[in-house]
Amino acid sequence: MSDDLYREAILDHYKHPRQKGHLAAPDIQFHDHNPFCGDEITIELKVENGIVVDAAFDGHGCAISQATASMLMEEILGKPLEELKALDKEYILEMLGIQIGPVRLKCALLPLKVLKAGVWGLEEWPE
Amino acid sequence: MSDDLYREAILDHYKHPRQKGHLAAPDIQFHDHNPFCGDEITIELKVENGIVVDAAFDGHGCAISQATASMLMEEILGKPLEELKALDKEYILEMLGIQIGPVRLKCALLPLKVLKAGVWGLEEWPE
Amino acid sequence: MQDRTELIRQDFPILQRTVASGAPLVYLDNAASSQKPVAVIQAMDDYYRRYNANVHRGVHTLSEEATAAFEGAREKVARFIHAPHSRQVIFTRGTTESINLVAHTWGRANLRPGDEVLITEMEHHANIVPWQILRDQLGFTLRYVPVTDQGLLDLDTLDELLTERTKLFCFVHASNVVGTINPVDELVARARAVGARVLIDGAQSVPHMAVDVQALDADFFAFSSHKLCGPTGIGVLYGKRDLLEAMPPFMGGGDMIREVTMAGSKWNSLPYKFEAGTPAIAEGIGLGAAVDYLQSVGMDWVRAHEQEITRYAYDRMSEVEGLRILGPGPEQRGGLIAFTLEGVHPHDIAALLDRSGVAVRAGHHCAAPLHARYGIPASARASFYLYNTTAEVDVLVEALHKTQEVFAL
Amino acid sequence: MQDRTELIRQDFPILQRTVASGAPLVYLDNAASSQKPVAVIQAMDDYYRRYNANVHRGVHTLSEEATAAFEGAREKVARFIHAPHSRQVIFTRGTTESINLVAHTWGRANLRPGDEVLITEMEHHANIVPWQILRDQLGFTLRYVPVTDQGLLDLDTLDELLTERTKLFCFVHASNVVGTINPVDELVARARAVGARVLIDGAQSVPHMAVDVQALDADFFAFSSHKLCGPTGIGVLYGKRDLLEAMPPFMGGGDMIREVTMAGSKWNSLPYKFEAGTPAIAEGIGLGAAVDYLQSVGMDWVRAHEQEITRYAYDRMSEVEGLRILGPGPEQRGGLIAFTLEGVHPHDIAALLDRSGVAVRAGHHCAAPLHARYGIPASARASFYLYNTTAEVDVLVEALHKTQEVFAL
Ligand SMILES: Cc1ncc(COP(=O)(O)O)c(C=O)c1O
Ligand SMILES: Cc1ncc(COP(=O)(O)O)c(C=O)c1O
Repeated sequence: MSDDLYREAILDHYKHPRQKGHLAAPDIQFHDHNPFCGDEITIELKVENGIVVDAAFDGHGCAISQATASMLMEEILGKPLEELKALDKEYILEMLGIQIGPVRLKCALLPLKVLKAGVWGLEEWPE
Repeated sequence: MSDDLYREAILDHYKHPRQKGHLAAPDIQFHDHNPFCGDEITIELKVENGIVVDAAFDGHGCAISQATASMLMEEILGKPLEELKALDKEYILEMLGIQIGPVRLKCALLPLKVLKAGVWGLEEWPE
Repeated sequence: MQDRTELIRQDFPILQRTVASGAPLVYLDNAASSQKPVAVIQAMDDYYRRYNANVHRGVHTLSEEATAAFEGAREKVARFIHAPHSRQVIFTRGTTESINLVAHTWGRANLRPGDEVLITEMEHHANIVPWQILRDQLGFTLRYVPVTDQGLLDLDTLDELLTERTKLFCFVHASNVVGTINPVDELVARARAVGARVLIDGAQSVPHMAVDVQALDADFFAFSSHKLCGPTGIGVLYGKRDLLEAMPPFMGGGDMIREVTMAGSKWNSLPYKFEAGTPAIAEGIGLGAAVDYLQSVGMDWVRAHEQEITRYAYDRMSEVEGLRILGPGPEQRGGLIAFTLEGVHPHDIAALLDRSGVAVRAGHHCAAPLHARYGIPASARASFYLYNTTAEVDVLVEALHKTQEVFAL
Repeated sequence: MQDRTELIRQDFPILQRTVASGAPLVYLDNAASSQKPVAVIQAMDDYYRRYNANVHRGVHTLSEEATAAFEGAREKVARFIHAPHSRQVIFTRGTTESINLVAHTWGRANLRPGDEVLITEMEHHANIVPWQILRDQLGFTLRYVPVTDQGLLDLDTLDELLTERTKLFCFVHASNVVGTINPVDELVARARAVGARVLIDGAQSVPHMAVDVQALDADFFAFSSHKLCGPTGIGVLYGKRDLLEAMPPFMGGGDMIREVTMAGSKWNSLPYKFEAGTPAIAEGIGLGAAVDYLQSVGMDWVRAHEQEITRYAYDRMSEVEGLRILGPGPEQRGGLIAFTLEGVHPHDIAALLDRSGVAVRAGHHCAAPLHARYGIPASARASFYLYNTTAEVDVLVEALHKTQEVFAL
């Protein structure tokens, strides 16, 4: 694992976010924010037969939260909802390929929290 | 000054308190206690023409508070009330002839607090 | 066992000192506050010298390090008391603030006229006064479980005192005066039977024995760091998660909020909802080190050691003429002995023991109602900890004899 | 001046360290928490190694020594802020608890529906949320003085906002975001004219300039130790004596009582009425040492030094393209500069500056309404103290340029 938070792949996703915007008629939509830094993420999913067929995110915040959201959208396309329910911190860290301290970890995990709260149909993802 | 809290004169006053008890018809009577240790002192004065003609104390507590009350009663007999109003910490320390740390000082000053509250006619002696 | 104690004593720098009279320190005032091992002092020193910074909101190296250490300490404490999750460990200033927090939040939200809060006659003021203040504001009824002559809770009265009206039952785990270790299992079962919540004051238990808040089934459990080898300025409130989640916040400010607008605010998740403002960071880290230290010694060893000292002290002190021990025999008590000595006020006992280097406490030990129950204004108290020895008990007893000589007529 | 600073830097062990990247630490996060000089660390170490004991109620040597040191610290603090008497110095955990104490006691006793509490749009959450919570409980009205584009209080609105209905006016002495030093004299005079009480949040003023609470004529004044070279876990509420005397207590427990019976309790005198339970003893002693340290340097020197650094930083940072400074020019501000950088989120700024060893804070700095006012979710903030140098400002500016390079498209 790299210890460079700002390795090129992350900056690239931040500067050129994939799947950013909104879906026409999402089946699942969820929004949350990180109270410590004001990062905001909205995630929308289009689901057919339990499979994610389209995904989009919107929001603003630091490079870590926004790049993570962008990467995550690419990752989940075509995946069954059930599989998303099991995604965890390790999955995100692996995806990012970086080591993160406790404070910035919140930024990296925000998109996952939003995704899981949406997929599980919860009001808020319990920390 | 001695640093022996329990020098003989103090133990003597504690074991053989002077002026302990109650007056028949006191002109001034006041009671207070030390919340930190439960020491209690009541002081009663008989006053004629502004002069203390009789004095008594009652109470219970440690050797320091009780011996100080006993000594103080002897000291004030025959003194004008006005003079009592001005008595202070230094006066008590001189009378006791000992050095006292901040915690036990409260014990030594309790009789003075009671006396002054009574003489000034206050509800409580402001610390 | 004494060999082990000798090693332990080397961890506590203060035990090398002498007092004003030149006598070596014999510290028997542990129930008021314990001494600190080097590991604890060092942990805080290290924080201030190497990575001091405000926690949670910082992105820079120091703040990341401080946050990791502070939150790591919370996890250590959670493991130490067997809390299901570190989020249920709320840092406060001490037992007193922990209990006041419950009164201000759970109490204010749940208690109304007609309700009853049951406490006991052996409580520390910290577990009496907050309920009196709240009662005067909300109009519920406050009742007390009486204490027997032997210093035990009078359980026969529970049938009458613990009823459907009882919403909360608060009691001390181990008394700081009579030493009694209360039968928590039975008390909690009785409370459950009428649907009352239970708050346990663990100020004198957590430092001295293994405590498992889940096994005790406590709804709330409070204790202080400074009595368990940790620093001043920090303590803990543990609570069941559903209760904590449902409670309104206590103080308002930074860190406890999720969102603030001029119109209003939303609360942060546990434990932060109850930790407004910059927390006691160095103190949290110090408490973590204290818990590590105690665990390295082993709480069962601590308890066994104190039992040995206490039994020995009980026997030797009983031989002193005119000395009266408050509370039950050594089997039912924690490591402390409060007593009176005929003809000598407790303050004078403490002052004269101090000449021999022996530090004991004198007063009502913040348990005035219990002293009133026994018809005495004050008592003296010797309280032991893992570093005390039977030889120190001998110094105490010797000094008690000297005290009597000074006061002999 | 830089010579003096070099000497001062030697008092702060942490300033010798490097961060993860290997770069020497450039600590510019002082508004969040300051570093501590050896004298402060040593004072607490010494307490724990030599005379640790619970205060007030103890008769033995250690407790007498601890009590003398702890109460001595209270007197030092009283002199430092020019309080008439040390009894008006109440120890709390920090600014946040100080303000909550006033809300829970004075507020609950004095505020009713129809009354108004006036605060400002530039307050820290610590001076917003307690009033929102209390408003929701008591039903008074909470109003805000708006802030101008330049980061000043819009005094023109006071005619309308400050009226006979206003019972309390709370404002920050020096802002922790825009840096503005508010015109206390004028604000207090305006409050007096309508009979309102005044609470001043001095968290960012006391550490950085000479403060005289009597000259300011504050009714209540709050600040934290950890921002003024002192330890975490302690802070101060100063109040006018008649107000404090008349207020009901905040928390209940040991030390704050004069008498406890099962029927009810009577309160102790000031300051103890507001200090329930074992206080933060080591922390009080550490705060006393911090105040001694700052006084030995001289608060006027500290202020002048920070003004020099701030002016220099303001000029150099203004040269950075896309950098926007929040708040007024350097003349009207304390020693901090919050800013945004086009195209780079404040968290990323802080993380990238950290690589160069520069510690700054990023976020809303617990002043979300103020950030909302400026239409930004967050900012980065460099804040200076007596040990910072213009050379460190150069490192900051250099690192800002590097940050822009990383984020360049
Ligand atoms: C202006 C201001 N008020 C209040 C506070 C809160 O102080 P504390 O977190 O020490 O309680 C701070 C610091 O964070 C501050 O800058
Ligand atoms: C049984 C008990 N409860 C509560 C307390 C209060 O603890 P603190 O003063 O640390 O808040 C103490 C200690 O004084 C105690 O012994």
